[in-house]
Amino acid sequence: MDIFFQQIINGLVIGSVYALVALGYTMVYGILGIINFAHGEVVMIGAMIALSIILFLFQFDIPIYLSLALVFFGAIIFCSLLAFCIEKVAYKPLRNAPRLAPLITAIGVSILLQNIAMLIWGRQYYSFPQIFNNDTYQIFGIANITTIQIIIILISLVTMFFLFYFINKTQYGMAMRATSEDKNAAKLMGIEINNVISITFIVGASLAAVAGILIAANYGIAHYSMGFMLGLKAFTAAVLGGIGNIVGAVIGGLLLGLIESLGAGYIEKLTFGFMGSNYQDVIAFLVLVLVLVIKPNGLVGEKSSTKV
Amino acid sequence: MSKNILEIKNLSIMFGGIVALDDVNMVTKKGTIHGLIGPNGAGKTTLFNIMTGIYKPTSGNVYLNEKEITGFTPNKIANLGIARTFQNIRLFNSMSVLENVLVAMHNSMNVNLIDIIFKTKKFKKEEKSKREKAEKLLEYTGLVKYINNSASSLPYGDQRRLEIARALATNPSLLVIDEPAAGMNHKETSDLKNFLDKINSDGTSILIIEHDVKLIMNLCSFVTVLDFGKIICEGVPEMVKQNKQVIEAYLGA
Amino acid sequence: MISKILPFHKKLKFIHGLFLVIIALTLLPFVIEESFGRSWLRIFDYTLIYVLLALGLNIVVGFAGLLDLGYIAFFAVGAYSWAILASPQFDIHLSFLVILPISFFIAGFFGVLLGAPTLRLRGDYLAIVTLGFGEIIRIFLNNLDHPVNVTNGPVGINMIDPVMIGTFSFNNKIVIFGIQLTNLHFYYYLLVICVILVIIICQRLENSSIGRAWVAIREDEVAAEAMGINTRNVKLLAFAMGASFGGVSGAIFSSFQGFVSPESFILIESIMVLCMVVLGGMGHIYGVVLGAFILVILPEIIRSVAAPIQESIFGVVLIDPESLRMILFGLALILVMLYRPTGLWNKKNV
Amino acid sequence: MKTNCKNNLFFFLCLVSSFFIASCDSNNSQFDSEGRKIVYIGHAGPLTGPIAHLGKDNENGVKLAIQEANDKNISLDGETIVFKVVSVDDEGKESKTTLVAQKLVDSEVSGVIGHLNSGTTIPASKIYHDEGIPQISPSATNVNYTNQGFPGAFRVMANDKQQGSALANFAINDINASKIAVIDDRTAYGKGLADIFEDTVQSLGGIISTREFTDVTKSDFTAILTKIKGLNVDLIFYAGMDVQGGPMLKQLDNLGLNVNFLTGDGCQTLQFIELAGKSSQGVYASSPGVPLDKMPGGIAFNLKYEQTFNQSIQIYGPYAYDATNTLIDAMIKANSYLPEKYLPFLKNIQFKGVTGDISFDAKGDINRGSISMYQVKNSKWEYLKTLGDN
Repeated sequence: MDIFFQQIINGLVIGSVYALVALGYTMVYGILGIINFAHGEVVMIGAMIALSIILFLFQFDIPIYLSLALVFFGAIIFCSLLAFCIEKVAYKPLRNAPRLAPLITAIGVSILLQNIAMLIWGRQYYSFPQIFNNDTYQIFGIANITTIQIIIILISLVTMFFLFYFINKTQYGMAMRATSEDKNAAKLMGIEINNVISITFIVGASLAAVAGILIAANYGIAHYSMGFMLGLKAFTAAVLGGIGNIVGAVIGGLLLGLIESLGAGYIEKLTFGFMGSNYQDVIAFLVLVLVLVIKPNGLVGEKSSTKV
Repeated sequence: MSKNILEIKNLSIMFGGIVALDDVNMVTKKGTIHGLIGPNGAGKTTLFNIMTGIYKPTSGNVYLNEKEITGFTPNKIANLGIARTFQNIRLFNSMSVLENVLVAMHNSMNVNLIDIIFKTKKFKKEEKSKREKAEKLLEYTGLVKYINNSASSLPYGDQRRLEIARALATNPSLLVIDEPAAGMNHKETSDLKNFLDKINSDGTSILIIEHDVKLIMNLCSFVTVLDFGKIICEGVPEMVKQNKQVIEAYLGA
Repeated sequence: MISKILPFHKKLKFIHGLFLVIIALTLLPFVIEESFGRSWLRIFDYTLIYVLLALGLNIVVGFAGLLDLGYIAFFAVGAYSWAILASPQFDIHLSFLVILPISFFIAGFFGVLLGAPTLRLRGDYLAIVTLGFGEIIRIFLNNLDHPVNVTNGPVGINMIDPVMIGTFSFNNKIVIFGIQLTNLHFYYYLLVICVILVIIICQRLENSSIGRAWVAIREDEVAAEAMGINTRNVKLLAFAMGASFGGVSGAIFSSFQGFVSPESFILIESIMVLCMVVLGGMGHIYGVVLGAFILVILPEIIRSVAAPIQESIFGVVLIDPESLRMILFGLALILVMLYRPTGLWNKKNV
Repeated sequence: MKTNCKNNLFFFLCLVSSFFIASCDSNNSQFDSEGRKIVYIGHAGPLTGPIAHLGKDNENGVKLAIQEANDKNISLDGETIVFKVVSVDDEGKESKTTLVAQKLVDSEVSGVIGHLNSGTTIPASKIYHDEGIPQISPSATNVNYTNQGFPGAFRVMANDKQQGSALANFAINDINASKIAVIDDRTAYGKGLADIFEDTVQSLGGIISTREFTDVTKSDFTAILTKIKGLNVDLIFYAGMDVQGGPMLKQLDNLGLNVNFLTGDGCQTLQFIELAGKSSQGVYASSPGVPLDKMPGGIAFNLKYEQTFNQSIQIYGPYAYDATNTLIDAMIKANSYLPEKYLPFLKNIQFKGVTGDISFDAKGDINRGSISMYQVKNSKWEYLKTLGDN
């Protein structure tokens, strides 16, 4: 019984991680309608930059909170710049190109980032220093959770609400929605769509940076290839929830996380010992396919009526 | 054989609470040119999309030659004999004019994979005859001069023509045309009129949406007026012209 | 195309050209072997395997415009069907004349299996679902070692039979007027034949009602359907055809390699093949072939020159060839898309 | 179609010419400046990629052995010969391994030392076998390598079977575990080790409570660990690499689950301790062979190695060194560098290496497959004992 609750917690934690990253995917997709494959790598860069900053700050004795602030600040700034450049270089020129072109450049960027990171930080796995005092709490004595895990869950929810507000209530948000509806119309309404797009990328990248740090801190490990798989899972989550939809991304993320942990925990019982935890990802993907077959636009994705 | 090519009974459709079409009844006689007019948002194109299977109606039925086709898939309906053009031109831009027409002959091609892969006599014969048929059609529609140009390279008016030619290639019993004259000058419009007359006189019934009331009046033998999803008036052009509601609808009073 | 009735002298020219090509293709392996050694011939054989893959994917992505990120799965299916039907694994040893068709159809079947649920999905949803499908296949291959052992799981299947024609095994070595023919040569010829067949089939499909229907769907699905094309069947056919070619190339791969394991079918491979198609020129058969050659052979060239050059210049290897290769690969993808969004050698600029 | 033909032809010509541009590696001149016959010895391993440092380590081992051999001015069957290493990079990838194996064959090596891991060694071994070239792997431990029945395939390190059963014995007899959970990382290595461990444990009367799996792309193991927690086992055995074993232990602690943790040589590294942090305390791990200071010639070799390459031995260096010397020894005994001549001598060689006495069984596995056990005590690997030493 207690195992069940623990699995729920596990699911929520990893789900929140997916959600944080998925938000980045979903925003870019909402605006440009492209899969920003490089997003996963931006998460990785965020973690690695944070690592470098920490290792640098260790030389001087600065109050932990200041250094923490510096770490987050540095990573966010760097990732934002990176994403800004990526968009300008790899996506902007391709706004009107065949649909596959930006996808391929995205893949190219992702490969590039990963290997450059490998040249800078090398291939080794770094043990990521403890940036929070990471103690374990017991929830009603039936499940364990650590400080970082709590922070992860909170941050992902907070960011979701923040973004939701940002997009539905603020000027920029309105501009974003307008742009995603119809670029030309938006242009005509005097919206600087280039700025809107840049902002979208910057916000997404900032989230990625935060996600990167939290993930590295949670697993106590950082390396050049940590971004790719994570990116894929997050993208899956975004699609599951209905890509282009903020709430959907979070729901998708949490759902995917829960599916994975509960799946790994109980699939053996369900399949009478035929399948084990090794089929964790299979369940995740099968659920995805199922959802899309029933609701082709994801769980909360709004239906796009074919204009004829 | 019936004299009604198309019959629409108590057709209604809603989009999330909004009633786009409300209990529409309409009949198109075989061999005629039937005009469908009405202000923007009256639901004309929606009606087309239902009868060509792109939308499913909330209630009501559509009959083609007295056979019910309500809720059939677009391709099935096309094969049963309704061919359409689109309000915003939807040609296969990267393809040549000839290929655009050939695509529309897809279903009348009776070759299977084996024929294609082994380039059987049957396949060659089929291709040859279809190409000739297509060329004839382009001759007929006066597009033969572009035969190998890509569709996107055609001037606007001829793109409209090509869309009609493509529709004809499915050899339909009913041709459904959505605002063909939109953005055409006088010359092009009158050419279009003659063109449609010719098609009609060669035995294809036509149902046409058009804003150019003048064109409709000289072209059609019967006119239906749609406003806010309801039929407000139908009859011969002269009579429709006089109808108060129609005039109001158009003057937006 | 050939179907056009050419005047006699043109026909002659055509036959003449064909003859030249055949000679070139027959001599090529020896040219390569003489000038660069067998390893390059082996690389060339691998390239041909990828050419087959790229041509298959081209049907799905290039012709029908269905974005498939899990294509390598069909390669895997083909490879494992050969590995299981011709190896000590279950001590089944069928002839390749039996297995090739089998893997062709099994892969095709999987193609439909994947296609069926995804028909209603739009481009990018399709992308992620196919990606998922690819992973699912890999995970199954990687884990079907218990409770019942089918694939040996991660260890992979070893000692796979070579192609046998009668009693003659492709692993034999024979010497004809002083020239030694090895399995590299035999597989080269087998692959060349397959490639040519596939190219011919692709061309014929392209110039048939089916090919036109595919392009129509790619261009405008709504219009295509309104023209009476049954998009469902036509899409499924695209999936099936593409998958079957992948299956065949997989089967040959596993017999050539003599060993398969799930590691050869990871996601990046799917992406590689997709890049071959897009880079070369989507929907253009020869462009796709070019794409495959570039993406397989250039890295090998870099591998063999990168280290020496760096050593000669800096005295040390600053960037190891692998990462250099990947960096250049990434750059190439970006640049080509920026300056040739429709691929290096697309239909337009033939 | 005519134009297409032209394209074809043009395109193939382009290809052919592109080959000529590419650098070609035909490095086999028959004699060196002093007129000594050159005998090429191949080395294959990952010289780039995640485990390049291990590949280099092996390469150094081979180079060192070759150096010494050349200093001895060996002459075989009348002619003085000089050995030369041809080292190729398999990147640790199956997809590349057959290509580099072919490269070695092309450069007419008379013997191969390598490859490093089983995933590359097995596919490559077929090519060497086809060419009749003997191969000694210093570090491939998967049983299938020597089960293929290739007469020329040898290894100088205990295989997974020997290690797996040693680990099982240790689990039952030394840790006195009764209920055991097994986790493998779904690699050829992990599966091989875990399967044998599982079988042996059961044959020794132990209970495998569950068999869980992860894979090399994962860094979150909470789900499976939680499941294991529910089964309250008294030992977890993990067959996989350090980069995942480390985080796994941390998560084990976070879940408040403290049981004995046993693992194989994949985790018997410094990185493992670094990544696991304080959670690594008390972890048991095995490693094939014996620690350097327990090797007959260990100390001396270590000195020599560090002098020559001014860097310290990683893991398999000594084994690569021994493998090379064994090969050369067989050549000397056969008085020939021709594979068909010296292979029989290699099969029943008796060689005293720095890692111990080397002789092969019928399959080509080393006869004395010794496995050493270690335990982490305040962030250091401490040698416990050596098993399977029979």
